[in-house]
Amino acid sequence: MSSTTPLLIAERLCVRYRRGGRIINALDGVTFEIQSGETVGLVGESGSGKSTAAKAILGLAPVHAGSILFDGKDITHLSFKERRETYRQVQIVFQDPYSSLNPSRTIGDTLSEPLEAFGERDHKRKRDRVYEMLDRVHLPSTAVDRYPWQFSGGQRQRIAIARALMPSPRLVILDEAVSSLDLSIQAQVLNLLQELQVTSALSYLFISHDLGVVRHVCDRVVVLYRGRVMESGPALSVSGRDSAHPYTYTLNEAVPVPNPNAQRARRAAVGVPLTSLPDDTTKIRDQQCIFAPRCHWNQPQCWRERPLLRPAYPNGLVACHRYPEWRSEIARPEPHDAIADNGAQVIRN
Amino acid sequence: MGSTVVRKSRTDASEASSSSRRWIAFLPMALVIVVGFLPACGGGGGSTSKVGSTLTIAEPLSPPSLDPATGANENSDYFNLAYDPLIILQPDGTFKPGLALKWTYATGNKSFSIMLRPGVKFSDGDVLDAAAVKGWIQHALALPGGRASTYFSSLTSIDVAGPLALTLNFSSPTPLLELAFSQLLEMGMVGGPKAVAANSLATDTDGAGPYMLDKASSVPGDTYTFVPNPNYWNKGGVYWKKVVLKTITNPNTTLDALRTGQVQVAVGQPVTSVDSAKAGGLKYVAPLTLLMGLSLNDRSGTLAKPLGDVRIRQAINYAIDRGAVAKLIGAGYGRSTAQMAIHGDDSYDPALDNRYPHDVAKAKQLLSAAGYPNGFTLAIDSANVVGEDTLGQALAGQLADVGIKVQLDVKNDVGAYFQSFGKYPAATLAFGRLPAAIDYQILYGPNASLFNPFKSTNADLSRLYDQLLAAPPDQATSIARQMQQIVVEEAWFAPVVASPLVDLYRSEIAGVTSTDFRVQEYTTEIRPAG
Amino acid sequence: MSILTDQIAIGPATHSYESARSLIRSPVAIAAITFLGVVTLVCISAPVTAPYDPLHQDLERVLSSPTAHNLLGTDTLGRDVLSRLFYGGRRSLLSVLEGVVVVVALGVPMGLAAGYAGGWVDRGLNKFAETIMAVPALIIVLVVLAVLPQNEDAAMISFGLLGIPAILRVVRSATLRVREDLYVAAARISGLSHLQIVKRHIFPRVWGPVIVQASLFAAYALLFETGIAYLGLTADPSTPTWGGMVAEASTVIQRQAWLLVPSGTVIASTILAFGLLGDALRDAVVRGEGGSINRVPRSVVTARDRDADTAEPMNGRSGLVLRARNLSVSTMRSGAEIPIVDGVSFDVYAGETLGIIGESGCGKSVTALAVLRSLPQGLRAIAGRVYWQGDDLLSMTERSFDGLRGSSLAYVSQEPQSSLDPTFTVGNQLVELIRHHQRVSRRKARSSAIALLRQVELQNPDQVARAYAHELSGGMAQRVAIAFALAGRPKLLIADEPTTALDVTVQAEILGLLRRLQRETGMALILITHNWGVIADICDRAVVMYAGQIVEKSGIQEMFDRPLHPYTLGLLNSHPSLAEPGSRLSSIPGNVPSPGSWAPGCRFAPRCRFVAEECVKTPIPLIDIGPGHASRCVRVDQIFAKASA
Amino acid sequence: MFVPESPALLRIVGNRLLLSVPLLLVVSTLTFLLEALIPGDVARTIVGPQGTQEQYLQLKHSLGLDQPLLTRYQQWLESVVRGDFGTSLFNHEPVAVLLSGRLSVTLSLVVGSTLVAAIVGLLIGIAGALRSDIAGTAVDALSMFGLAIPNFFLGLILIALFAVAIPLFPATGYVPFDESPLDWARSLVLPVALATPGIAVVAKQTRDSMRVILERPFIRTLRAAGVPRRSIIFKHALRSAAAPVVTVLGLIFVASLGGTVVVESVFAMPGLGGLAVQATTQHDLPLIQGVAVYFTALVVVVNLLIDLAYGWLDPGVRIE
Repeated sequence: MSSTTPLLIAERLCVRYRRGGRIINALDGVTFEIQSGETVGLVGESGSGKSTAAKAILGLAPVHAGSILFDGKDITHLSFKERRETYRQVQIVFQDPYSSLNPSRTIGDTLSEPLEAFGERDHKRKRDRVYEMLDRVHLPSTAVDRYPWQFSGGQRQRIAIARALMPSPRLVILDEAVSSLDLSIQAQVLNLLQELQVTSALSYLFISHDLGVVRHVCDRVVVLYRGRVMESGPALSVSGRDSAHPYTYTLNEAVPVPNPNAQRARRAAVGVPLTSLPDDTTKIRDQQCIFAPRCHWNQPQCWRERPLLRPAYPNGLVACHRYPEWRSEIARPEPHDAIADNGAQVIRN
Repeated sequence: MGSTVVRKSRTDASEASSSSRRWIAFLPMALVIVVGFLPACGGGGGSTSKVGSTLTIAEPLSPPSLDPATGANENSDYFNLAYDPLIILQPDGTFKPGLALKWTYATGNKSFSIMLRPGVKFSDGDVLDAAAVKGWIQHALALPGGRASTYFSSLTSIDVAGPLALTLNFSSPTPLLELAFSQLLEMGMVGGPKAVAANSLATDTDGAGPYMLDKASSVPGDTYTFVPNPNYWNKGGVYWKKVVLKTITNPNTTLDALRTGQVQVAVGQPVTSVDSAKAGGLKYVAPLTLLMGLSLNDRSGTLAKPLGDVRIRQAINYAIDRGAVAKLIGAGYGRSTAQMAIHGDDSYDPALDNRYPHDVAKAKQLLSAAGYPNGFTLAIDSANVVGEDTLGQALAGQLADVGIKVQLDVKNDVGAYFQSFGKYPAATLAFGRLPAAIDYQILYGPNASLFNPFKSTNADLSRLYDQLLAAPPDQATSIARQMQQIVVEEAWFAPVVASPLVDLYRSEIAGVTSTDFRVQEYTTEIRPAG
Repeated sequence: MSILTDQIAIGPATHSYESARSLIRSPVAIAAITFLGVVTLVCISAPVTAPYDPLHQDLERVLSSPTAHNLLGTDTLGRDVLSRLFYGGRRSLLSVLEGVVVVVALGVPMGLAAGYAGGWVDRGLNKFAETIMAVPALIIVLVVLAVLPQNEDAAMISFGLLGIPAILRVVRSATLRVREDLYVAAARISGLSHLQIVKRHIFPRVWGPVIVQASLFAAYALLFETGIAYLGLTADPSTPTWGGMVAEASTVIQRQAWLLVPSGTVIASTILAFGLLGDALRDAVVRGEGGSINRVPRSVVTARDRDADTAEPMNGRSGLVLRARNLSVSTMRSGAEIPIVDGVSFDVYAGETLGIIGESGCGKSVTALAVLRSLPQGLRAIAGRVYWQGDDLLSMTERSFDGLRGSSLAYVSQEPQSSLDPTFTVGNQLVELIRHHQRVSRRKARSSAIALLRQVELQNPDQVARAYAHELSGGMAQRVAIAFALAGRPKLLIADEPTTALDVTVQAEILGLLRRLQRETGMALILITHNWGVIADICDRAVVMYAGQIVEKSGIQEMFDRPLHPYTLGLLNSHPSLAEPGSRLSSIPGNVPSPGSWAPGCRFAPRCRFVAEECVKTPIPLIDIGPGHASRCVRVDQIFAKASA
Repeated sequence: MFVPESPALLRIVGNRLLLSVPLLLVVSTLTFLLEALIPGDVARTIVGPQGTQEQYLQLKHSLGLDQPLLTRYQQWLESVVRGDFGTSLFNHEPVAVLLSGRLSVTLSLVVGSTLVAAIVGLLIGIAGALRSDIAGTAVDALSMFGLAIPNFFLGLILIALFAVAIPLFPATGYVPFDESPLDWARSLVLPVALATPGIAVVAKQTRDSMRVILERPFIRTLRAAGVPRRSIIFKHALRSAAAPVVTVLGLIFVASLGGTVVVESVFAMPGLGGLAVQATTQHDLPLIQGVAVYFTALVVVVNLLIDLAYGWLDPGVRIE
């Protein structure tokens, strides 16, 4: 990764929504960077704020505090005209292929729309650009006059990607872009994204709840939990066995491995109480580790003081008071019949 | 036409008179003529007959007030049941004693004395005496919007000569007082002093009539229930245990109510209901109540220059095919007429009937003579009540044949029709049948503020009117006829048809009588048949 | 993937653009449009077509019945009814047009603004609509007609104003629905201004409901015009109107009942035409939105063609719970019978979990629903048998199958929140279920409901019992759904993608719960998923489905160690967790074929890199290769001898 | 098991009542101003044609019609706030008495026809949703046919058949309930039969929303869990489908409030509708104001009932 100034810097980003009289902190001091040409993964469960981060970058979310710098320029609060300029540079691909294309407009119209919006009037140039983009996403040029309903989920997602690339952006946000695709189609789209990254020098912000895909696609990963960054660092270390934050460890362990015996063995070894997300009525004070209520290794300090991001391993940051000592306390499994599940999981709501 | 819009069925002064400061003692003359001229008809029934349980009468509209002092005779049914008048007008036009036993005019009709019937009580128990009658007349005069001021405009004083005797003194001769004190003009329907003092007569009754209002089982504006008056002086005159007056504005609904027996009598119904009623086995009485036609108001040509020329007005009369329109409007029960009177009215002159035969050529010739060979445009004010709009459309069709293009402006609300009466050169008219003296006051005299908005005057007419007031009864008729001749000759109107307002009743009912001399039925006479 | 996506993969989802074409095909709409067209044409050309001048009176022929001279008879002034109908139409249709134009011109923009802008604009416009709704329309119209007597235009315009709330609400809800679609956000991010977005993306999807409302409003407007004419409020003699004619006819109903017929029928049929047009449009628009119109999902088992399926007795390992043999399901599309599930056979044993894995459109969910006899409308189980303790579930009577629902077979679906009735509390529904299965008192049922909720590891069962579906988190809702399934103590639980919609930590807990419940109750479990991790975590045996067929059946570990079908091998190789991070994933080329376009021979042949000509000629059977392992591939020996596992 | 969250319901009621105050003000001001523009006035109507100009001016003054508009409105407002609706200019009866006397008629008609529309409409709608296409199209045909015939047209036919030809029901008039419940019911049968358009609309809405609900996933879950079909349709599905039907019922109630004027005219029943028409043509301002306020109050009450029904039917609904 080049050490030049990062393409995008999010600095202590706070986003606050008001719903039915209660204030909800969707993002609470989120900081991360994206180098140009790099793929940064944003991982977390539902309600972690990963989509809100995407919206904040695109100016579709009420940023309460903190800033977003793109190529050195502050794009946090912009007028619509200035915002259009950033849309030339930053684009997005959504999750649901069936809802991201207007069913009553042809593919040609949908693809040429961004060009028209950015002032391209010449019909021929528009047509050529559309044909070229269709070819780059491996779709036949005859697609121009057809309607979204005539395509499968995978093909529609390719069209959405083509639309995102029309204004030749430098950063593309992939908000769960492959989550609703079947395995074989997902693989095709992931390969396409890798190919496009090289040919168009793109940087990706890859948002997903699927750790397996993130580990495969991303260079660096940022783990979010209820609006706060828990850990960020190279993909292999964050998603490996030696992750620095208890939550990352819990996530890694919870994902079932596609191999029965390995999965059975892991289940026996984990020994870590998995507690699902408590309902959000429990009061979270600002000055505390937000994961404390679910953390198996929490100490009184975790409830009094909010841990700040600090270096954990090369290029890695962690927000946890008890790193690295919590790792030594992971209970080793008693020798058990590997087959019979030892019910180590103490399941609490 | 059968709309629910309030319809003044008996509009335009069927029997009322309008105020006039110069009311000169004429009344007795007209009265005598009427009496003398008529063949004596069978006397009114006083015989006691079977007492029915409930009589329900369908009325076309509900009364603004129940107080007879208002003189609003289009709501007479509501007054007749609770108030006996001082003098009762019989079907043959003669008078018989009501609450008053005797009454006499002094010389020159400048004073009128009354002798009351003894032992008469109001429904609240008070005794009827001269003081009560005096208080009643003063109440009528003080009532805002009441018509008493037209009948007693020159009343100077009322002397109470005894417990049952009083005399009214006038500054100028005031004929027709019997008519005023009869059930026709309601002035004689005396109300109890306590109620007069409490000013409750608008919404309740306290009279010396056969029935009294049962407020509890009445719905104001829709159903008025009357029960027998315990203190009534003439027990024999009570024919029903209960009388209900029900407002039904829709003629079709009225017919259905009659057929199913929910209602026994329906008054003021449009003539178009007669055929269906007869088909349904119902009986009817179709008196010619309304004189309908055009009132050519702008006789001086201020708004519509052509109307200023008498030849144009005559041309209009010639252009109308009265027979055809009469058949249409009167539905076979009307009678075409060329004058503003009908057999039975004092100013009716048979000779005038065919003054204006239907003669399109003559009309065109008169039009070109007056300088309008190809006609002109004429705006006509009208209202969709009692068929005036149908009449207007029919006449428009006929006048078009002679080149007169009619702009008929139909108002759906009678108030608006009267309001704009003066803004149109002509208007469709449905006017009651009145003695000539009252016609002069209300219809075409200089002081007829409503129906003569352009104040057209005629010297001969005024001269004849003065003579009429002063003339003895036997000469009054010939004077009245001369007045009618002038009006017809000057073509101030284009009368077309005398159309009936029909009373329908079931076969088990009797007493619904109407004659040319007393057009309106007298509610208290209605009794079970046989 | 869930049943919905299966269905979408089956038939292309139509959309409102297509609704215009589907509208043309509906006979009702055609009839309505032609009628309205004819009426409008005739009225406009009244001066030419009408036999007489509408105002010409003929006092000789008053209220005549139909004669050669006057085809439809005459009115109270002897005027020709037929010509008055033509001329009257001009005024009445103009009035209707005025009303519709006012209501659309004002209502639609307001609806768009309220739906798109939201916030205070939305609240303000809603309050405005509520005020108009509350104003006594009758009084306003009467007063307006009193101020401007005989003025039908004023009456229709005020009627139009009073109609705004209805169309405003419809347009607002349509806009809200469209605004949620992501392509609106995408358009915003493509740099379009709000106005462009509304014009280009929102309005095209909203004109459908607008037309429906406009045509229904036209029907009401004509009714209104007739009403005010009947009340005599617009009796303008110079211009005949349909309403006026009916009003006039109703006054002489006793004398000439015929007069009511011509104007009455014209008005009634025009209103009918407007109404039917509106309805036909609404059905077309709804069909256009992909929401298919079908009825109660009654399990449809028609007389199945008894093909020569192998009537195998229920032998095999002890504890066999369910045996499906040659199960086939098909749908009718434009006349042709399209197979979706084609000859699926499998066994399920007590205490065992059978995994069914496959991508969207492979028919896995349809198979489950066929077993449960709750196929959606339009799908029919056309062949095969499903043995349950010796009886064939498919040919059982509805009444006897009802006996099994919940007590023998149970079902858990993918969307936890929407699988609970939103209008009843969890406890209420659970008590109803328990009392249905166990015929116990309400008090007893309530305590066993709490016990059930505790059995699915819910911390505070009393609070959950009082809660409604929308108040539960995803994990809690799925636990409640499982409690529902257990209420009848079933022997077989069919779970269709139970954890797909859940977070990974919650998924781990639910899978743990299912394992524990299976251990405690010994019930059999069929788990349908597209996630290989979930299969590895919980299943004992698994079948892989592709294009309506089972392509491989094997014990769970062997499935991963030694996949014996190119499709299974391809899937496992393209799984990111099994690949080298950052490397190019080996992906299976092409797309999953949709039903009806399956290849005759091996259905995977078009995408298989080991294809040979013997693969494409004849349908490939499921061949046993060793104990409990079978594959539908003729070249198993050649392929898997060489290729590394 | 069901525990209504009381604060939410209070909030709903509070909101609705709060909204009604400005509403009543707006309506009364609107009718007052519009009324003032009307040519002609009540004095002219009472005095009638025979009345001379002097008598007309005398009455006009005594009724206070010659005062400036604003003072008359202000006087009316002050008296209304004290609950005194003033007296009718036309027949001197207190407006409150006039209105309350007729309220029972209009309520019987409107509530009657709405109830009939609800019950019959629901049954037909459910049948249409469950049965095959034939019943479905039957519902459509009925609904369109119901709407197509103007109600007075239908009224005249009903009277001709069931009151005159076969004297089953009274052709006209209204019998108060306390007088005799049987006659009250008989006198309402034909007028309420004019509720057919209401039945049609409810049937259509029920059919449409039932079909949508029956496709929802929770129906399949309940079905698979063994809940009998009858309970699924009449307990679960109907309850969810009820909310849009309730909205339609609210619309029908408000629409039939307007519609009663024709029904009251055809059946000669002393209701608020007829009174409204009469008052307007007689320019009886206090009476018009009174009717306007009564109508608006009725509409506010109905909207309140709908909100409460929403709260009860679909607890998920959060009323903003």
